[in-house]
Amino acid sequence: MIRRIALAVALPVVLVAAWWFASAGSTDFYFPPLKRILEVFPETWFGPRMVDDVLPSLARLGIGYAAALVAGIGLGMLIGANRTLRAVVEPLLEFLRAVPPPVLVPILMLMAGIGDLMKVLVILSGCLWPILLNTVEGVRAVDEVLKDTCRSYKIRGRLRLLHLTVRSASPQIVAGARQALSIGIILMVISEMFAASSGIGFTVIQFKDGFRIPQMWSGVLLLGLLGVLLAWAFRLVERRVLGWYLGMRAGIQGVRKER
Amino acid sequence: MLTVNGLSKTYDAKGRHVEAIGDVSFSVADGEFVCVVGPSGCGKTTLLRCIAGLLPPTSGEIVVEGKVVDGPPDGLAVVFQEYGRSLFPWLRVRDNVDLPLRAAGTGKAKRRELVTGALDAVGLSDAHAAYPWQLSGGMQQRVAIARAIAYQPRVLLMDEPFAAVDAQTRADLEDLLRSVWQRLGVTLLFVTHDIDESVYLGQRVVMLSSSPTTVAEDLAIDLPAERDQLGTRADPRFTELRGQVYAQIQKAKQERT
Amino acid sequence: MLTVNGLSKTYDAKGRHVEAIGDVSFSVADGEFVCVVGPSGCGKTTLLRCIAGLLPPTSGEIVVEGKVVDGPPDGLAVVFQEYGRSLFPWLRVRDNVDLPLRAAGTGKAKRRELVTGALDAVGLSDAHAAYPWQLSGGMQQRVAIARAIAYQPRVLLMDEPFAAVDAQTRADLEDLLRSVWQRLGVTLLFVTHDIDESVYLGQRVVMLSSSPTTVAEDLAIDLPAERDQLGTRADPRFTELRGQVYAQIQKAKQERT
Amino acid sequence: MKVLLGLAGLVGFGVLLEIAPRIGLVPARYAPPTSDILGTLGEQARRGEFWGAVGDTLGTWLLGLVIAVVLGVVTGVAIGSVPVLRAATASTIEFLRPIPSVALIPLVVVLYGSTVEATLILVVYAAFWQVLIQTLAGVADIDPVAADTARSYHLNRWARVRWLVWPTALPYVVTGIRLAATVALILTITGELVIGSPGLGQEIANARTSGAVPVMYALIVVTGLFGVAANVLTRAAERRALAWHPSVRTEVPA
Amino acid sequence: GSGGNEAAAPGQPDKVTVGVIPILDVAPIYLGLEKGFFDERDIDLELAQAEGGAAIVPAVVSEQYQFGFSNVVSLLLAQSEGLPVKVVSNGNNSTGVDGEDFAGLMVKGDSPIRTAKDLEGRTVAANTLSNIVDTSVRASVRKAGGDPSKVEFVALPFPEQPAALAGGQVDAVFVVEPFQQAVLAEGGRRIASSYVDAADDLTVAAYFTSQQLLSENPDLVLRFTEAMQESLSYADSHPDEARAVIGTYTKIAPEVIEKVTLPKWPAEVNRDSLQTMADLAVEDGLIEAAPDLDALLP
Ligand SMILES: Nc1ncnc2c1ncn2[C@@H]1O[C@H](COP(=O)(O)OP(=O)(O)OP(=O)(O)O)[C@@H](O)[C@H]1O
Ligand SMILES: Nc1ncnc2c1ncn2[C@@H]1O[C@H](COP(=O)(O)OP(=O)(O)OP(=O)(O)O)[C@@H](O)[C@H]1O
Ligand SMILES: [Mg+2]
Ligand SMILES: [Mg+2]
Repeated sequence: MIRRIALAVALPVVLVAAWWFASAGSTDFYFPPLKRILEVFPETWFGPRMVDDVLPSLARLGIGYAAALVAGIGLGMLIGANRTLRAVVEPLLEFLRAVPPPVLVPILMLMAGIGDLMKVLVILSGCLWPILLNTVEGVRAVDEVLKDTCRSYKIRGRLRLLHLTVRSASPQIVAGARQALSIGIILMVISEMFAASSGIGFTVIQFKDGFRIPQMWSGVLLLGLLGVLLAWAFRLVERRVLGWYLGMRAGIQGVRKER
Repeated sequence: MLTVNGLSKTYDAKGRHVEAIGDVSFSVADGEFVCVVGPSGCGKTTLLRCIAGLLPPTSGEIVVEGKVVDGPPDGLAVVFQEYGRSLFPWLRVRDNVDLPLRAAGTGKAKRRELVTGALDAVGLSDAHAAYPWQLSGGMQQRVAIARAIAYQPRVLLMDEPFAAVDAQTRADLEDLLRSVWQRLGVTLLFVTHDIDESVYLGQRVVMLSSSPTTVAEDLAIDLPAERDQLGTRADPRFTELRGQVYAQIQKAKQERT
Repeated sequence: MLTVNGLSKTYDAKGRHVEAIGDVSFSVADGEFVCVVGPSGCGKTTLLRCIAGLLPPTSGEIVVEGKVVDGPPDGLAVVFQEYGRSLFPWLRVRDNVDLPLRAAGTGKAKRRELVTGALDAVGLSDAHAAYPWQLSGGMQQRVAIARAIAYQPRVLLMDEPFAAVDAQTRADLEDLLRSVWQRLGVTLLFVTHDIDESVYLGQRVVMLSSSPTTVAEDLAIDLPAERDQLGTRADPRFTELRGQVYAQIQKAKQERT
Repeated sequence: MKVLLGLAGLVGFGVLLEIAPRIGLVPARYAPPTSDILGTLGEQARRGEFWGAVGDTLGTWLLGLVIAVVLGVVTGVAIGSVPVLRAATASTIEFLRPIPSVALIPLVVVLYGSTVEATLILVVYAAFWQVLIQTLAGVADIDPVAADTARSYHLNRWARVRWLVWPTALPYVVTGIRLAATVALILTITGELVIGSPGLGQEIANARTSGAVPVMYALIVVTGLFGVAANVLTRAAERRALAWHPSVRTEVPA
Repeated sequence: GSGGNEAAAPGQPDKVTVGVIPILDVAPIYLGLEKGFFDERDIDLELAQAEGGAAIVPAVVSEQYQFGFSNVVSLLLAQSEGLPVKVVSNGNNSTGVDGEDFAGLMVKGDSPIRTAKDLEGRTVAANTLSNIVDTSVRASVRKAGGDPSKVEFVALPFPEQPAALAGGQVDAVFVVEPFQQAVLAEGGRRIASSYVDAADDLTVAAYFTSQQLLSENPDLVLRFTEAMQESLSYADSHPDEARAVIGTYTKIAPEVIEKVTLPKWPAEVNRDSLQTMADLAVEDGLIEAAPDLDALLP
């Protein structure tokens, strides 16, 4: 346990130390000393910005991410299980996927206005793809013997979906959901670059445009910490959802761990 | 009634063209217990998968309970040779057995009874909360058998279902299977590579040639309906039949080589 | 020399605590052929995985060729019970057999000779270009056996390697295995659930109790070194030994229940 | 067959976008109908600068993608197959991943100016994580029995990577590449757009600040087509590389 | 650096990169390039387009570019945060004519909003917040007798503003050309010319360089300034040529270019207007202390 914690913090500590010392005497305007960034961090984020910027951003992220999960898994199941449908929609999806968010946002704005809905849609539009793609691939790769088992025992419809398709694809779906998490944070920022007056991303961009570089860096730091925090929460959920899988696969890791 | 009519099956994957089943016809009466034996790779699994409606035949047809098979027929259960892969790794043992019953809409109390009963019968009552991958090979195979039994099918196809269990357990399972068969009146098609087992278990033994497979011999087993491991196997008629099956297989083999 | 010393192994997964191996000690001399039998789920696979250095024992130690096992020992090959999963689905049959040899740095010509020889020996010469998932269960198992034989190990562990093949093929493989053993002088530990097979094949039969496992009996098989399927099995001494093993297993079983 | 179905999907979408502005569902001024966009695209295709921009974008995109894929796969396999490394890097990876490339723009500009290198850094940074995470998931998916087989037959580290880890991870990596391909494309365009390195993105930015809506959409259509092309290529590669995989071997041939 | 700041070999022109935004305002530098005003002064000019100041300022400060184009409030902000920037030439000014500027505060044709005062409690789109646009709009509100703190601003890039206004997502927009024409074409109505309201003949944007370049190569800076001044004067006095050159570096439709209102391009920075702007910036809390205009301006 102690070893695990030590392992988990060792590299970050080394990196932070390296950053600290490398930047200590920095006079470069765009690379301020870490000390300075940490100084401005609390005053920047722990004041009213917590409620005005951080929380609304997180709420939008949560809604957008949840919507992406539902849509990605749902569509992925459909597309993955149906060859014809897959052939029809795949090029279209690839087309849409390649549209960069900065040019997608104006289009979304036409449909959804400039409020929270638009931002949620932007987050959704980015998080969707890794989940969708991974779900499709996961569904395609369902073990044939299991499929046959379901067919011959007449396990169909909802039961088949829940107990075969979703579960069997879940390692891959989780991999996609993990990808989507950090993409969601990134899109949270991008969505707030357009048509915003609050939010973490908005604030970071404001700092950048206002040449308040240490504050901007503190925002980048915040986003990174947010990523770590969410990834950690994600792992807790993963451990529940994929308990069987991690147990089954532990064979390899387990041996080394016990040594 | 289960009829296999002029069945042939050719696998035609890139780089591998295999005529697995040449021309096979036979039929199984309702409630009959038929064993199928044949050399490794002769197409027994392929045959079973065709009957189960999981694999379309290249030609010929299969009729189960009056309907031409073009998908898994109702009331049919399969115990797959790849027992390990046929269990859901994310479901505990009891849920694996339970799932087909849920799909069939069986009531909760009834389901619990059937699941517990089946797991008891195969000697796994204390492993019901384990995941399949926490079990030994033989235990996994017994879970697959329990699932088929709990399902109470009208037609049961079993593909080398006792391959991974020890002699003693195997004997117990053989007797279990015969009693289930007698109790439920299920039509049973049982693939095995154990000649003694085929003679001990069934009312008929269908022997297949090696591929492209045909029916080499269809032998009626005229042993009394009441069988027991020691008595029946000591019966001279058993030894005789056993010898016949063995000789037939040897013959089929010699014709090939 | 292979020594198992006070081995015990407990699985302690969440929700399932299994004392698989209680206390097992025995040893196998260099070049000896020992069969292990025991009821389903008694811990045979666990034992083999411990010996192969794939699973750390809970207590006790295993010594292979003078070295305490803490990882797969050199010159040791395993045929896994889960033959299907132990073959790489992305490699053709011949490449599956070839891979360990490549890893060992064997020369190209030599490798080709060994691979072709091993595949011929198990009767799969015409399936060498197929992928494992294009093969029947018995064929897959034979690929796994061919891989182990081609590897020419000094110690060979086999976990129910003939479970999926028909009687005739099984007999052929048994003889093949004995001839390989005699030719290479390999130390062989062979898990089986077929009592006849254990007596026919080995120089000793180690019988395990059901779990928590101990060695119930360690029986020397004093049949002549030259064995053949018809003659040896007809030998009265064979029947006698077979009876002893059977009785022992029955006894172990009765003690439990 | 498959190609026709896919085309049908694209055409259907195009028709939808043709009708929507025509019946006034969306304002045609800001969302011009498909025919206008395609017409404008035709005009653009006759300009030399357009093809220059296409070439610039393609170059940056592919170079960035290749770098990201190589880096991602190598790091992923290395980290994934050594549990200690995996544990040691987990938190750092999670920290770095969500840092938006857009927040890094001033920094790369300071370092490289409005050059292709600056855009390239952004592209590689963003696409790298996609490949890395997928590779890590793939490496974790190794079948324990197969892993034991490899261990007991003394496959050395390299042989294990080549014959066990890599084939297992490959389906995940392919998905990673497909994800990375579009992310790289997106960042190429975005980088060009915001930083102003030459390419389609810069053209889009120019069209946008000029209020030339059809031109902007015409250029976006080009980006989308790049995405489709990337997918066709990766799918073809996948069919070759994953012929043994259940997802491919059960697929009806095209 | 790309080598422009090193003294060029004799007879060799200095390679100079200038970061610009592809909008009307920079027409003089394109025109000057065309007319050879930079060549004459041994400057081999290259114009790099960026979407906004985000990329230009850091590139100039790190001497990737030698010069850049930016609005003056951004430069005031940069300077007050300690960024070593120095204005070297005027960029462009408002026309100074109310109702006929190149930028305007606009509402929908059927909007009840009549004057800037009516914006109290309403939402106004600005391309960036805490910058020149919102500061100017607040000046308009003040001038109309309203309370600028009651106006809500939302950040929205210029290109998206006409659609947002038409869709009713914002109550007013502040747009520059050519989007002003777009709004007018949709029946929009101008309620104020905020740049005009903010200060007389407001210098909206300027060309700047870094302090380093200024001290290392004052001669180059001088030559650039001269060339710029000549370009500005030329453009100011030849609006038709200016319009023509706009068509070469933007994608604005020709018929729109005909209609747009051009900014003024005086050669000198209007220092008083900047002082006013700086005061407003302090008043609105954009910067804390009054900036040192002497240090920023030439
Ligand atoms: N998916 C497949 N693709 C190509 N060939 C296949 C496939 N499945 C089976 N075969 C081939 O068909 C033949 C018969 O296989 P099958 O599995 O039916 O044999 P079997 O009688 O069940 O053998 P065993 O007793 O070894 O299980 C074999 O030669 C096998 O290689
Ligand atoms: N990964 C695991 N996690 C938990 N328990 C396990 C695991 N693997 C095996 N066991 C348990 O250990 C016991 C012994 O299993 P093992 O596979 O060694 O039996 P076996 O003798 O090989 O049986 P069989 O003849 O059926 O293959 C069983 O009760 C099984 O449930
Ligand atoms: Mg089979
Ligand atoms: Mg076992």
